[in-house]
Amino acid sequence: MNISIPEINFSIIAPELILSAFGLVILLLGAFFSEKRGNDHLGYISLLGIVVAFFFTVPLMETSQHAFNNMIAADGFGVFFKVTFLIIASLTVLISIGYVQRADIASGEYYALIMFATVGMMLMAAATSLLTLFLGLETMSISIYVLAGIMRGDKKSIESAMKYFILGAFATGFLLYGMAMVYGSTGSIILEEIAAYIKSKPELLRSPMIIIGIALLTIGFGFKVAMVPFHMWTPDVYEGAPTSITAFMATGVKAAGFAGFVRVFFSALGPFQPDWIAIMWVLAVATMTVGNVVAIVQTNIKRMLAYSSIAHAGYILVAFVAGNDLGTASILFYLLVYAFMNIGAFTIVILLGKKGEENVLISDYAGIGFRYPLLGVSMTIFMLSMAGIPPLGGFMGKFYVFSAAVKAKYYWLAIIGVLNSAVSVYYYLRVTVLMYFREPEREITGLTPFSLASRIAVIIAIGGVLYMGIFPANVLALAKRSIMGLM
Amino acid sequence: MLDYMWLVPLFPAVGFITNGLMGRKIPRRLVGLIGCSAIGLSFLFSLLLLFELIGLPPANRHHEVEIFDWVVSGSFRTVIGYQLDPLSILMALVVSGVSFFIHIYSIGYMHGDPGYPRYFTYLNLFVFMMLNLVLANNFLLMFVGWEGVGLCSYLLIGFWFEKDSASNAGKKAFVVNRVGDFGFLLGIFLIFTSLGTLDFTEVFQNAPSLDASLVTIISILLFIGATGKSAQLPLYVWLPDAMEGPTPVSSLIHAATMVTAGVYMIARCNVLYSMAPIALTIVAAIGVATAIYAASIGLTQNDIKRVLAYSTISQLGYMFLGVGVGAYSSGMFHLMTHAFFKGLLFLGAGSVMHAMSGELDMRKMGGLRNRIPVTFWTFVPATLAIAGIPGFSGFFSKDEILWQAYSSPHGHPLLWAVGVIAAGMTSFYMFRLLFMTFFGESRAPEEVKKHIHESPRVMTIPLGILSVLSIIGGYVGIPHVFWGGFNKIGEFLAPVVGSHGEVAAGHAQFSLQKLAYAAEQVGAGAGHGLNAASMELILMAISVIIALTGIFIAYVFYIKRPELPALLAKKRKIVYTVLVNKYFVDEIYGFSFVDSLKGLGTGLWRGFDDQVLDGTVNGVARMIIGFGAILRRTQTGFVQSYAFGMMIGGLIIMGYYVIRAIFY
Amino acid sequence: MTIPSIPPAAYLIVGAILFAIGAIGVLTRRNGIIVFMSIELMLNSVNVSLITFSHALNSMDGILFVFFVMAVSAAEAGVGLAIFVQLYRTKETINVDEINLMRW
Amino acid sequence: MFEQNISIIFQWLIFLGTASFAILASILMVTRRNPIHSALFLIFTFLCTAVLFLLLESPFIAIIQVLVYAGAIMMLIVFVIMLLELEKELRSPLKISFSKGIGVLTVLLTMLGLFFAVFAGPKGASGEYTSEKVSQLGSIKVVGKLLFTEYLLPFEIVSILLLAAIVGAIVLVKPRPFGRE
Amino acid sequence: MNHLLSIIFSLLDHFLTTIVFLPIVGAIILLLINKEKHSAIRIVALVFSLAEFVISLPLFFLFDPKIVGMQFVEKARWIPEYGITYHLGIDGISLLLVLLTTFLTVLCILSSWSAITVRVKEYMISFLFLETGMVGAFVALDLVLFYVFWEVMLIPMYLLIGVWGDPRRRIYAAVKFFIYTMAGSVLMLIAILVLYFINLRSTGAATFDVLELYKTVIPVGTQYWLFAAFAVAFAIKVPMFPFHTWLPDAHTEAPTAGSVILAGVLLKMGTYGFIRFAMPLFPKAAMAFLPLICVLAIIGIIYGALVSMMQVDLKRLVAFSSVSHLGYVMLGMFALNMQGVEGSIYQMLNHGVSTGSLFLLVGMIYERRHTRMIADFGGLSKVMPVFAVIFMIVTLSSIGLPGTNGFVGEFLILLGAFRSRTAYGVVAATGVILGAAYMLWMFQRVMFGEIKNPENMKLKDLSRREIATMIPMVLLIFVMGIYPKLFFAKMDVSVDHFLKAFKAKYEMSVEASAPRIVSVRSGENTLEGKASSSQID
Repeated sequence: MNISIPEINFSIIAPELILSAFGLVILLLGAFFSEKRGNDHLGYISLLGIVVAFFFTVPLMETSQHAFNNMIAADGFGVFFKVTFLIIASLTVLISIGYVQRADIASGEYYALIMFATVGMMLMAAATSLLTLFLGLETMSISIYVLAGIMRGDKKSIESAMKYFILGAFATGFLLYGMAMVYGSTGSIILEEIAAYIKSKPELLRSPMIIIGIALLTIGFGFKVAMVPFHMWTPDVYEGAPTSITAFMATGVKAAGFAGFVRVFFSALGPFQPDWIAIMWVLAVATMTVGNVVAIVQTNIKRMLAYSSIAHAGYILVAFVAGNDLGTASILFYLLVYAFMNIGAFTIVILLGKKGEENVLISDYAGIGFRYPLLGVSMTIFMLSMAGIPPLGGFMGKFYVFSAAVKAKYYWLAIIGVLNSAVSVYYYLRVTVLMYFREPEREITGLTPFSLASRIAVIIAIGGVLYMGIFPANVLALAKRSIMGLM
Repeated sequence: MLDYMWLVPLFPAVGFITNGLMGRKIPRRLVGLIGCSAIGLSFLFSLLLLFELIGLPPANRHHEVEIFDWVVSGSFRTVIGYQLDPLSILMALVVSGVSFFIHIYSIGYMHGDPGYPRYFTYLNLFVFMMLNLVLANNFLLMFVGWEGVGLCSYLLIGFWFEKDSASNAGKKAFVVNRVGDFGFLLGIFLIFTSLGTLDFTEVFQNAPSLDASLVTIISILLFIGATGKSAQLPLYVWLPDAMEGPTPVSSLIHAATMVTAGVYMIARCNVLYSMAPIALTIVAAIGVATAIYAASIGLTQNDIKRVLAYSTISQLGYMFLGVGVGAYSSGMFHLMTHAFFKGLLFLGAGSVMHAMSGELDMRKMGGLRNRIPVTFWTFVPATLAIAGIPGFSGFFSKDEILWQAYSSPHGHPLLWAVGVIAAGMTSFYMFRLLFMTFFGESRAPEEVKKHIHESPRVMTIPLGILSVLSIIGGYVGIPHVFWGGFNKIGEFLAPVVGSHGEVAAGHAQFSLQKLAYAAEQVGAGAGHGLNAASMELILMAISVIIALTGIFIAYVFYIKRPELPALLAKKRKIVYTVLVNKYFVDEIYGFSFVDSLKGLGTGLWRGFDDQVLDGTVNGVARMIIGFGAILRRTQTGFVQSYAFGMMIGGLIIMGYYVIRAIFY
Repeated sequence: MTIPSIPPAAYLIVGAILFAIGAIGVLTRRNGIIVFMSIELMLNSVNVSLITFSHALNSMDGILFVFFVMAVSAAEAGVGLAIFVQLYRTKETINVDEINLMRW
Repeated sequence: MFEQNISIIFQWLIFLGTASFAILASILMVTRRNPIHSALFLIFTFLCTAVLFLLLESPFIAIIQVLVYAGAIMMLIVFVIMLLELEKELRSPLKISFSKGIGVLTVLLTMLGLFFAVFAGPKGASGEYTSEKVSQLGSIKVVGKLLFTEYLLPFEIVSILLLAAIVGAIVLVKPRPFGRE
Repeated sequence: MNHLLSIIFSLLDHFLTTIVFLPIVGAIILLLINKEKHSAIRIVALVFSLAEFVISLPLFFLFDPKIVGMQFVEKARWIPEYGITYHLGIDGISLLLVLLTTFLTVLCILSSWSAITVRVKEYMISFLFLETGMVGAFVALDLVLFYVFWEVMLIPMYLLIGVWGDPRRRIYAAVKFFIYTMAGSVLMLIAILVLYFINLRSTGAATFDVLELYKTVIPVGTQYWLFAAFAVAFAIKVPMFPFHTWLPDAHTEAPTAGSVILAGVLLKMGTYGFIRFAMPLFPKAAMAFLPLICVLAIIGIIYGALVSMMQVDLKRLVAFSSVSHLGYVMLGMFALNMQGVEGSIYQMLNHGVSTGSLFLLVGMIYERRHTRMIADFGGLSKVMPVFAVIFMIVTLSSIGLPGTNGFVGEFLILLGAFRSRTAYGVVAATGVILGAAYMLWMFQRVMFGEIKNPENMKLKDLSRREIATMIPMVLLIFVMGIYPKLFFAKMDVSVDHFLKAFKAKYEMSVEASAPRIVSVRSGENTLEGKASSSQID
């Protein structure tokens, strides 16, 4: 029998390969070095890996090529997300250095798993077949399950891991079923072929199987992006997981989820847009509203940020509903800027904690604005950016998202969205209120001196937020070019 | 030289600024000097202007100077500009002249008061504003003076601001005046919207093109302003309280000059009013009503200054009666004479207070005749003048008005009758004042008695001058029944306000008036068959007799049988209480306007603003938070409930798709 | 007459039923491990559907898919059980309805 | 003709039998209080599904099913259950609460939705691997070939995935390193 | 040397940019100063605000009053994808407001010299940031750019209220201020976007440039929605009658300078927004809403007066008086004739000056007595004569006494209103009476009468610095009252053009489609008034 090897193009998966390789190396090194003295160098090694991967990613930007029997592609969409993931990963590593030994975490495995999770995300973004998408998602999820529970002996950490695991697996079941039904009603797992087949057979638009399949896929992806009503894991898991991992989840997992979501729904199931618009409209509104409204009454800043991340998912869903090219581009833009501001905020949360007391209650922030001025200013910037105050990135993100909705004439959606962001101002401001307007009831002292890495992380985050707020043109243009191949 | 007329108001302005900026640093004499000399200069200058004006033929006794554009917006343009004509120069002379004497008087009167510099600053400012009012060549600048004098009266009434009564009175004066100004402002608006200009000359030229009803409205609105400024019904209430101010102020502002601004304004707008007979009638009616009303209150007051205040109100009523029957020059004439004798009366009262160490209650006076003779002997002619005794200035002007009220086409016997009765009252209460103050036994407490002394020269000299004026001041307007008449002032003002004849001819068209006129021509009784001249003489006689009767009653009551008033008060208790309490008007106003507005304000603030509006705002916030507090309860923390939630969501989505798939 | 062979729908329905039972297990059982087993059952039921599809559509994709799904579920089993063991060590229970340290 | 019918009848019998057994066993798995029993019933369910796979002419998957699921995974599970002695579960009754009832109802409704979806059967494009072709090539051969040609990338990914899982499992359960108590 | 000159010249053709961003430069320099060196910080801040003012003065003189349209225009691409530009420029309307801003900022910094003793550095920094935001909002001609500056203003103001405000309710006030304003403006953002896409579809030109958008005719039905969105945002800022409740809190709790800037400039943002954006963009809707807005404005005039009459807290009283004054501004603006609009612009400046000074004065006695309750004062005239004089002048100007600035504005506004709709003018004029009532009553209670409270006995009169702060205000009050032509000359052409363009576009959109909500009669009436005025003009 003849064996025809399909074209193998390593340059396309070079970033993934590099990251995995570095993951292995870190694993080995981690095994050899004892964890007595903090293994910062492991962190720096993984940074190095990310940087290398970055240099292999950028060249792919202009190309639009498929390989491995159309299982994976290197198109602008995927590459933009890959860059986003690399930024997220690098920031996460930066803020983990120092935090790792404070939280008594096995650093070798920690960094390695971050690498693997990033690989999974990148695969999700680049996947052009249901199978690779599924595997990428699982690679990411499994690593994250572990990372969430990696703080040994910490009740909350392991509990969050358990919750995330059970619900994640549960959601995976639905996702898988959905994929199966799509496969069953189209006979292929390659997105392009699916799209072609749907176009060729219009009566398929009425076939119950594929429609239910879409419903099930919505559940699966909705879980990953923390869409109401599949959001309930978010606050608990974010609260329990190590803060650095929370940041990683809130940005990376969400972004990856949206990458898969958009990729499947727009490039494969595009013709079904009329079917999902209405339901997604409702879900978007619910997501925004629930996220914001519940965030208002939170007392723990990690939970508060968790709910706010739900709300941000809602804003992105607005663009998803809009469905035009502008909307898709704005999703990319928003996710990137959200990565900057959210990780930035979590960095501050980390910096304010110390071994034994993590100071994650919002009331702990009373009066730090003037005791740690730079810290306070940074936190303020991130909060205001999330609230969508110009000239910060968050504003531009919202601006593009809502303009997409307006362009698609979803005026009410846009109005609900902006009103929501007005509501959100309340709890973002509360942080600044405490930092600047209140005198602390107890002094926060003996903070571990802020490590260089975390300083760099904050600076990068602020830089990103400001750059994307004041000169958003380039990034948006990039995003617009990235989605050319998709639509 | 007419081009430099702006110097007239300039001098007081300079005085105001210098005293205002460094009044407290320079010695007091200098302050007084600056104050007086500023006014004196403008007085002299206006005299010069007068002569130059008289030099001109009557027809072109009119000159305007525009200094600079003031408010210019689109079609709207007003300038800071002055105009000089007989009317304004007359006012300018009265104002600067009387105020000059009062300034001098004040040097003595205010001597020793800590606020001395402030006082002169305010006084100069007042003169400046008043001159603006009378010299303005457009309504807006006139309004500036109009409100400016109001401000000064506010400042001067409340001069002794530690006294709550004083500051209250000041505030009351300002606010009540504002009510009038509200009408004045609307009048200005209407003039501009209908004529597109506020310049006097243009307005009066184009006015005939307007239809009568519009002019009537304008005139009435302007008159509302006048009722405020000149203390006519129903806005007179501030003037009696204004007596809280220093007495020279009462004399200058609240007797001689400011309060007459309304009269001047109507005379100035005579063109408009002559076009609007209804408005004229209203003016006349209000005037005469005020005259008798205030006089009736004056009968029973015991505060010397308040008596004078009410007499001022009623005299102003006369002036309005005069202008209201179209006899503008008579109104102005009475304005002038009144300025003399009423100013004098107040200064005299001030001198009395000075002697009685600040006592105001006439019941604690008496017998001052020989203790302060100068004051007394200057006081008498003024009293005679206001009582309308022939030979004194008041007689000429008042009887001119009464005659016009009777004879003018806008007049009516009724107006005349009421006016005459009011005159009787006037003579009664004025002599009551005279008797209670200067005659009989002194009722003052001993230690006051000891200190009674005549005022210094600087005070008595102005008294003398003014008394002379209040005697001879009337001879510029002798009615033509005597020696063919010598009505200089009428002639002088004629180019502006027109002589009465023209008025009659020009505006006899108003039917009702004409009817009255005709009726009065053929009317039976005394008037029948007599010619106008003898008619005038008869009326004059009647009024003089009534005036004398008033004096006689006063004599009986307060010299011969001092117990009578008490008995009468008992007999006519109700009438007496009503009069003593000034018809309870202050109470009524206080209840119906002040309290109700305050109540409304409180209600709106506490009730509406805090509860409704703010309540809504905070309510929304609280609602959202409560909503969140409920929603967070769904986060039980149990993984299975989360899974359950996912199932529900999934079911909903699937259900939506199933239904959609089935029905579409 | 020929008896019709078994229609794919039959297998799919079996798969659906198994899926539902698995879901019920997830929702109702307290023991975390049994919950996890129910999830495994759900995945397996999906496998049934996948195989049915690939058999009915004459394509190997489904079979390969199932192959990978099995690998994935194996991996999940490993991680999941590790989590439960750790959970038991720290909390002395794996009953999911006794674990709500974090809520609201 | 006749023997074909016979075979079909047998297929039907086997299918119905295994299907009903699978469902029954799974129901028992969900309802037994003793985790061990549930585990055993789950194994039984997996075996039944393996039979279904055979009926669907994919022996390879059937074998893997038996080996991986019924063998490896379930052994692991049973082992863990033994490891953590869970007699608490035995003493405490199954909590049948109202909410759980609602949950069951929801699931059943969802199931109806799934029925609605699958009732019409697959509509997809038919591929080239007809059962004849597969049987003549040999199912395992085909799978193997595909695995290393078209499915090379997923295969590699799975390796990473498994690695991550192993590392994760280890890092989660490994005792805290020396001197860090 | 040459180099320096060349820099200066290059600055000259980026005049507005310099003016907008100079304060930020100052803020950055402040960042470098040690926070303990209070005096140094104060001086630097003062120097920069002064420099800003001095630099902005040439605008006034170089501005050519005869040119229609924008001057000192700067235009640069910012976000090409959307056609968002960095477009600055001023006309006669914004010119004066910019000057007001730079002028008031100097006084504010001067007035906080001794009032602010803690966290001086942060205070000054946020003040300079605030100035940038305000100036930027006035000169921005691109809707997005405007929105950015508009929102940027919120943050420093929020901090000013929240950090240096009155300890009792500052947080409530700050948060209320921020969220209230934000909630209003987000709707405007949506409206901006809708406008953009409508323009994009009709003309195919992607632009947020307001000068371009003026030209597009919007279907009437849409206009109503868009105008409503803009109007709510601006009306909250003004604040118009039902939306004013944030104002008393913000004013009362803010530090003196904060209140001054808030009253003096921030409130003008709302009115400026109406005249620059809401009305010219949607004339048809503006006409339709005109009766509503006028009525609300009049209610505001009277309501504000009545409520402030009963206030017991000086700052609250002044705050409510602002509601009343801004009611005049709105009324005049919607009179839509020369007098009304010019009067209302002038009244913006007046309100900035007089109410600003009132807050300064209240702040001065607050510094001395640490209370704002009217009841705690009384008889201050005796111990603080200079203060009394200045306070009296300012009070009179806010009453609108002829000869002061207040009169000119109020008079023109009322005249304009009277011309456009007699009833409006008449009812609004009653506010004049109430205004006198509450201001004089307040003055009496604070300054007159016996000194009852012994604490007031030993009050010191104004210091040299305080007098120096007030002198410019007093001078301005008189200059603006006696020679207003100085300022009107600058705005005449712009306002005239505004009205003409408004009318032209109104008629365009009239034939575009028949009005639904609009009460035709009222609409025509105003146009009649305007027509007559324009043929007089």
